[in-house]
Amino acid sequence: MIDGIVKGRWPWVVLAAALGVLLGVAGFTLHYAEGLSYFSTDPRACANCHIMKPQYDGWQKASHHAVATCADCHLPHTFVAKYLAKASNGWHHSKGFTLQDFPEPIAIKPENAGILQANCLRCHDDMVHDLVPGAARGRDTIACVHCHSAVGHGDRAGLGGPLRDDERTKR
Amino acid sequence: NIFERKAEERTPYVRVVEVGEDDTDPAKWGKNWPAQFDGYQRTAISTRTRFGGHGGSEAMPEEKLDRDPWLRRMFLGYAFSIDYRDRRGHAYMLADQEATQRLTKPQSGSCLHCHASIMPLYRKLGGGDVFKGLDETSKLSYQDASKALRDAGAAHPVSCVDCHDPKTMALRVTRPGFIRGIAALAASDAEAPALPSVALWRSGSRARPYDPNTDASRNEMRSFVCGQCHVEYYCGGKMPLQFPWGQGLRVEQIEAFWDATKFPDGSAFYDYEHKESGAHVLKAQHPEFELWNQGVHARSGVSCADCHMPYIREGATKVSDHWVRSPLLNINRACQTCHRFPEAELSARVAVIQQRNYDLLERGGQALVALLDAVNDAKAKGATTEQLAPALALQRRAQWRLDFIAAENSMGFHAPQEAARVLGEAIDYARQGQLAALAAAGSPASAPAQPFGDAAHPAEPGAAPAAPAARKDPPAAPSASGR
Amino acid sequence: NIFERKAEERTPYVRVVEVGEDDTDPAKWGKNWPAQFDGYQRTAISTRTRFGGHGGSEAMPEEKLDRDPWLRRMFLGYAFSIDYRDRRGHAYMLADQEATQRLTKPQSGSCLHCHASIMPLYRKLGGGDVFKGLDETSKLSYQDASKALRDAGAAHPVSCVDCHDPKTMALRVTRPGFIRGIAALAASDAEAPALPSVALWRSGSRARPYDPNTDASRNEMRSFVCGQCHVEYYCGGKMPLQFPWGQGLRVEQIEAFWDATKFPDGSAFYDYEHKESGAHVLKAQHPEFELWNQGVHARSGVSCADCHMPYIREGATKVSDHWVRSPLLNINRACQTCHRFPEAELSARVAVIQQRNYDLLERGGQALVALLDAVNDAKAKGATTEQLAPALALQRRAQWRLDFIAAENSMGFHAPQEAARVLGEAIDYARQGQLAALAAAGSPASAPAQPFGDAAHPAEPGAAPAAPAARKDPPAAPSASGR
Ligand code: HEC
Ligand code: HEC
Ligand code: HEC
Ligand code: HEC
Ligand code: HEC
Ligand code: HEC
Ligand code: HEC
Ligand code: HEC
Ligand code: HEC
Ligand code: HEC
Ligand code: HEC
Ligand code: HEC
Ligand code: HEC
Ligand code: HEC
Ligand SMILES: [Ca+2]
Ligand SMILES: [Ca+2]
Repeated sequence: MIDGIVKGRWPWVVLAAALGVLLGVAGFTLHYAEGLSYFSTDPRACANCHIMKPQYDGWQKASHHAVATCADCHLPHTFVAKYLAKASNGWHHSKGFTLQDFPEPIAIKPENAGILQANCLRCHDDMVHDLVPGAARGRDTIACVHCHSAVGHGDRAGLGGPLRDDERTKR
Repeated sequence: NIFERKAEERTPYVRVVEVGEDDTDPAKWGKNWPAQFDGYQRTAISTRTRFGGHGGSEAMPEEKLDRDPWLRRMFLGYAFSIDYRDRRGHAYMLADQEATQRLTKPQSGSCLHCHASIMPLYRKLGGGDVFKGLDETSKLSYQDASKALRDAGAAHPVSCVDCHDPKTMALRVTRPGFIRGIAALAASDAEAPALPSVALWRSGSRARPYDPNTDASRNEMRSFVCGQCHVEYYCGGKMPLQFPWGQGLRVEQIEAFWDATKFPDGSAFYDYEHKESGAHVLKAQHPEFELWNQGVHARSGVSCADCHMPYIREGATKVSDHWVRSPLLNINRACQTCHRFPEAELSARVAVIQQRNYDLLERGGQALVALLDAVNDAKAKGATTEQLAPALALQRRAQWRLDFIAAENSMGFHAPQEAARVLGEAIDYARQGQLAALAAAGSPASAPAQPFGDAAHPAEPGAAPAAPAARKDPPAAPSASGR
Repeated sequence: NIFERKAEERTPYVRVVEVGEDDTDPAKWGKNWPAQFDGYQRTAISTRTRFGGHGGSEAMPEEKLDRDPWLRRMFLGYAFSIDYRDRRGHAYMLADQEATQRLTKPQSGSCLHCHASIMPLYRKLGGGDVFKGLDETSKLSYQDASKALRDAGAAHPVSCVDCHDPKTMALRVTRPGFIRGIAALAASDAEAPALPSVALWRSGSRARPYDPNTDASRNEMRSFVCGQCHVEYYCGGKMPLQFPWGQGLRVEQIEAFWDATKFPDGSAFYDYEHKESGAHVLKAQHPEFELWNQGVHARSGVSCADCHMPYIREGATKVSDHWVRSPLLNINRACQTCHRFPEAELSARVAVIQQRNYDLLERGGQALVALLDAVNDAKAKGATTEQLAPALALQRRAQWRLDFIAAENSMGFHAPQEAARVLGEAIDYARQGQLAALAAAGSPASAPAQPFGDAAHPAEPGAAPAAPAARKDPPAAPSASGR
């Protein structure tokens, strides 16, 4: 999957990033909501969005908070991919944050799950290098989070979101 | 937009009006907490799911008796056989109670314990002592009690003040029935794995009775406020309202409690005499709290409010959804916050659990009908009351278990395996009763003197694993020995 | 970085010896993978838990028949009534098979499918075609087949090559019985919510049959390797080994499959004639895979290996624990990575689930014994075979369900609610059979012409929620309408 970000998604991501800058509102949002803090790896930067607060709080109580920051787990660590992913996530985040059109509870997207998996391995390769081929990466991987979903945030933290329109309009 | 959202984060709620113990009108509280009041009002919206919410017309919920005719047969001789409908939202609790045809039979004022915001009346009747107040209402007819309530001020369904301390807004329980019942449970030695504060209290001096408002954790309170009403009870006129928890919360523990209960006149307790068979049987009412206690959610500290009042994100703040309703209308908030599975998968899981439970329930209904037919048949053949005694005793046990799961409102979801176990026992007792009736009718069958499951298997699932009766010297704990 | 990883994938292990398809001796593989071999050897260590592992002496596992006498009565007329013990570790599978007194009755060579590392023999007998090879062994007596195995080389219990591709070490299934069975399941339209790759294959062209080794996900393979053996089967001499999955994996679907099965001579399929009653009954064997499929763990993608072969730390790395055993001996690894509750709490949860299941199972055993007594009684009174037919038909259904859960080795844990549902049905059918026998004996009771639950409730829990029979126009999906 990480290969995917580098090769496959090149054009798409660039486009997204470009759009993100062009669209006034998104650009403004990205700036206002400290989207630019993307280029820092300080967790508080992420928590700048109240929407990230549950995950931030969870992370502080979880096993890794002493050893890994948001970026360590959620951003790729090859130079190029890192900034492209930031651009793409930045686009998603500010778009989502502005339009409020994302599904809640927030769930990790496949490409980001791939980044996450790669990051587990980046730190724990020794621990798992004995697993059968494909055990840890590749099409047929078993995600570390199948068993270790709590390492980042403890029990799942997300909120269910606001009332749906069909719920609001009822009376 | 973002400016607002940033702002929201900083401003907590401010009170525009003061509210106190006698403010049973939610509208007044709503001025301070509009979001919660808004949700509260939505409980008047009619919703439905396959087994939950209410079907039927907008006017009145569907008649359960028409849906499952064996229910009417089971209730013959009792008010429930006249009118027994689906529940609906909290907003209706008082209206539906006034409307039920069950009121054509004399009903006691105890009913109001769970259908109105009644604490001021209890204080009035009890001269400040709400327990005394409760006991007083049980002496009044329903009509007189409800009139007294109106005279004492406006009558409202369950309201803010019933679950919240007006000063702090902290959760609290107000209902004397619950406070007595849970204290009796704590005082017993029955297992309560889902209620840590009970274990804690038991480990203490026990100098004063267990008091939920001081001993329970906040998380437990998120279920206790519901346990004030969503429980099995007796509220007829012969004695004050009772929650039967003195021997534990499991179906056979509650049965044992009722079996040991005597009416003030010293006669043995029962809810009604079955019109056809003459058996003295029990009636189970909505034991949501009791069944939930047997499930893995309860053991995991998952409260009623987690699923029925999940948090809604309102911009940057979050509020508990006071639109108390079926979580199936609300899966993303009610379930997905804990279960990382698609909405369709989660509702499929519930559907599977409820379908299995429904199938066993219908099977039990058939078995009970067969028992009643066999009793009628035996009577026609001139069987005496003594001869029929074993059959009627088995009818009481079978009906109690069947009704326990039929009256429980989650169609087994709150504790799927336990509900299935209870239904399995119900079926066994119903069929054993049918056999006993045949024996009474003079068939070669000899009725089991003591039905299986009596002493043989007191079934203490909650308790530490005891050795299965049949197995020889089981190891105390898992062990591994070198060869 | 990526390039290293790619390289790694090509050469995962340094091998000191090459291993191939004919290397059934685990010791040789152990030279390359000492950690896994070490675990594998530990399966010879005797362990016990309350219901799992094996009790009894070091020499032989405890006799199940002595522990639950009604089992012997149920099996009268079948080899299992002679000798039926607790299972134990994989290391014993061949020895225990050779030692069982069941071999005093003629047994077919099919047994070896699951008790030995047998693929080379299948290739030999089938001239390369393992399916043909399997069918050949079914024609041999157990003794001849086992001799052939030894002649073909050393005989070993399940070995590395049975689950691993010697070239890549990737998981694979080798057993023809499983490959045929799972393909038949995929070809059917039975629900299989726990097997995503089956749904995927069905959505395709179906040009070629479903093949686990190419279609299944790796996570599914972590259960399929176990499903090669921990399943219900027929392996008598009358036809080749069969996994009865052609209509689905649930108890009533498998029953329907057997009911529809004919022996080569055209006669209706059955496992044995019950010695007392003469009923033609079925035998259920260890349906772990089938029951697991009905549980919430399976739906959640939790595989057999997750719990029975959890990862274990080996210094700096971790490996799958090849000491396949009860997870209760290993709760911290087997459960706690997913369930963040104390070990004591988790074992208490299992204890509660297993106790409830055990109680219902014993209840069912009593009901079955009562049925058999009633049949004997009716015969003594001279009831004819025709008169007894309904009772015997009900005995077959009751026994099938009772045995299904008794033979399943998790004491209900793999799917608690489903196991309880099955036992509830078993009890109902046993008692209905007792009533039918009384009727045959000339009692006033008229035996239910068509036992309840036949067509009335085909119970399709896995399927989308259909309207409960009795309920009028249920909403298709949860809905909410303004009033
Ligand atoms: C040790 C690794 C790790 C760290 C550090 C970490 N996370 Fe996560 N994150 C995870 C895992 C694991 C998941 C769950 C993924 C899944 O469910 O498949 C997750 C999920 C998420 C999600 C998706 C929503 C959800 O709850 O599943 C968000 C949003 C998120 N993390 C944000 C953050 C933020 C913000 C930080 C820093 C405060 C952070 N993460 C730090 C590992 C980590
Ligand atoms: C501009 C506000 C904002 C900031 C700042 C922010 N997030 Fe998010 N984040 C969101 C929103 C909105 C979503 C939901 C987007 C969606 O699901 O499409 C989200 C979703 C996520 C997800 C899970 C959804 C997915 O796309 O996989 C992860 C992981 C995540 N954020 C991590 C982070 C990390 C790490 C940081 C800091 C480097 C961060 N976020 C900073 C608003 C923000
Ligand atoms: C920035 C490096 C880093 C990343 C990224 C990371 N870890 Fe860790 N992890 C560590 C360190 C350091 C420890 C502590 C190791 C020790 O104490 O031996 C640890 C401990 C653990 C442990 C043992 C403690 C516990 O929490 O149970 C597990 C399991 C684990 N990590 C899994 C994961 C998974 C799964 C991911 C990806 C979702 C991940 N780690 C991502 C560095 C990392
Ligand atoms: C099927 C379940 C499962 C999966 C998938 C899994 N693990 Fe584990 N992991 C475990 C178990 C069980 C242990 C505990 C082993 C022990 O205690 O002996 C463990 C231990 C660990 C540890 C060491 C914890 C400690 O105590 O130091 C790390 C680090 C770790 N896993 C990381 C990973 C990473 C990275 C992945 C993904 C490649 C992964 N795990 C996938 C089950 C799993
Ligand atoms: C883990 C989630 C969960 C918990 C905890 C829970 N419930 Fe439920 N409850 C459900 C589900 C799911 C249903 C089935 C709803 C349906 O069929 O539409 C249900 C049904 C109900 C119903 C009937 C609802 C209707 O719409 O007809 C009532 C009343 C109820 N529960 C009360 C309670 C009480 C009281 C508690 C605590 C003692 C509780 N529940 C705990 C999930 C939960
Ligand atoms: C004062 C008594 C009382 C309290 C306290 C109470 N309930 Fe109820 N509840 C009722 C009554 C009475 C009804 C049925 C109303 C009707 O059918 O008219 C009901 C109905 C419901 C329903 C069905 C709603 C529907 O749409 O079908 C649910 C779900 C429910 N309650 C859950 C809860 C939960 C969760 C709590 C605690 C947070 C709670 N209740 C507290 C008395 C109470
Ligand atoms: C211990 C609390 C409690 C008491 C006492 C109580 N109820 Fe209820 N009642 C409930 C709850 C909770 C519900 C909703 C759940 C359900 O419908 O099963 C309910 C539902 C109802 C309903 C609507 C559903 C139906 O059964 O038709 C009526 C009518 C009703 N009650 C009447 C009465 C009457 C009359 C009495 C007095 C004899 C009474 N209740 C006493 C708690 C109580
Ligand atoms: C049947 C019980 C019940 C009733 C009636 C009730 N509430 Fe609540 N309320 C709860 C529960 C449970 C919570 C969650 C409290 C917690 O988690 O500590 C809550 C929380 C709250 C909170 C705290 C913020 C939040 O949303 O979590 C406020 C404010 C509140 N309720 C106001 C009201 C008002 C105003 C009313 C009347 C319109 C009302 N409540 C009626 C049970 C109830
Ligand atoms: C606050 C957390 C939480 C919420 C909310 C919650 N669950 Fe659960 N659920 C759990 C836990 C914890 C378990 C026990 C197994 C485990 O440890 O994961 C569980 C177990 C289950 C199981 C398997 C056990 C059983 O009883 O069959 C099902 C099915 C399930 N949940 C469905 C639901 C549904 C549907 C909802 C929403 C109506 C829901 N859950 C809401 C935490 C939660
Ligand atoms: C979620 C965990 C879990 C999964 C998944 C699981 N099991 Fe089990 N299994 C258990 C538990 C717990 C027991 C009870 C052990 C005991 O009683 O000692 C058990 C018992 C068994 C036993 C008897 C063990 C003994 O010691 O006697 C066998 C055989 C077995 N399982 C096979 C399987 C197979 C095959 C699968 C997959 C098809 C499977 N299990 C899936 C947890 C699991
Ligand atoms: C080739 C057939 C075969 C395969 C493949 C197989 N088993 Fe077994 N298994 C057996 C037999 C036979 C026994 C009983 C051995 C005995 O009692 O002598 C057994 C016993 C067991 C036991 C009981 C162990 C004990 O200590 O009591 C467990 C647990 C178990 N198997 C789980 C599994 C799991 C999990 C898998 C897959 C990872 C698996 N088996 C694969 C045939 C097999
Ligand atoms: C489809 C796979 C399969 C086939 C075919 C099979 N077994 Fe087994 N056998 C198992 C498994 C799995 C176990 C362990 C679980 C258990 O004991 O229930 C087992 C356990 C046993 C045991 C030890 C426990 C006991 O029952 O006493 C004996 C002996 C045994 N088998 C003999 C045989 C004989 C003889 C045959 C041929 C008639 C046979 N098996 C055919 C899979 C199989
Ligand atoms: C009953 C089936 C079975 C048998 C027999 C078996 N294995 Fe495994 N093995 C597994 C499973 C399941 C895994 C986990 C593979 C995965 O997750 O993809 C595994 C994993 C492995 C791995 C990968 C690293 C790890 O530990 O996860 C190696 C190496 C391995 N086994 C070697 C062996 C050797 C050597 C033997 C013989 C001594 C053997 N296996 C016998 C089922 C089996
Ligand atoms: C790889 C993850 C995983 C492992 C390992 C696992 N579980 Fe679970 N368990 C789950 C999931 C997922 C559920 C379904 C409820 C939910 O979504 O949390 C569940 C549900 C349960 C439930 C409630 C449902 C039921 O069937 O009653 C119990 C009890 C339970 N697990 C016990 C155990 C025990 C004991 C073990 C170890 C023998 C174990 N689990 C191993 C993931 C796991
Ligand atoms: Ca009652
Ligand atoms: Ca069989």
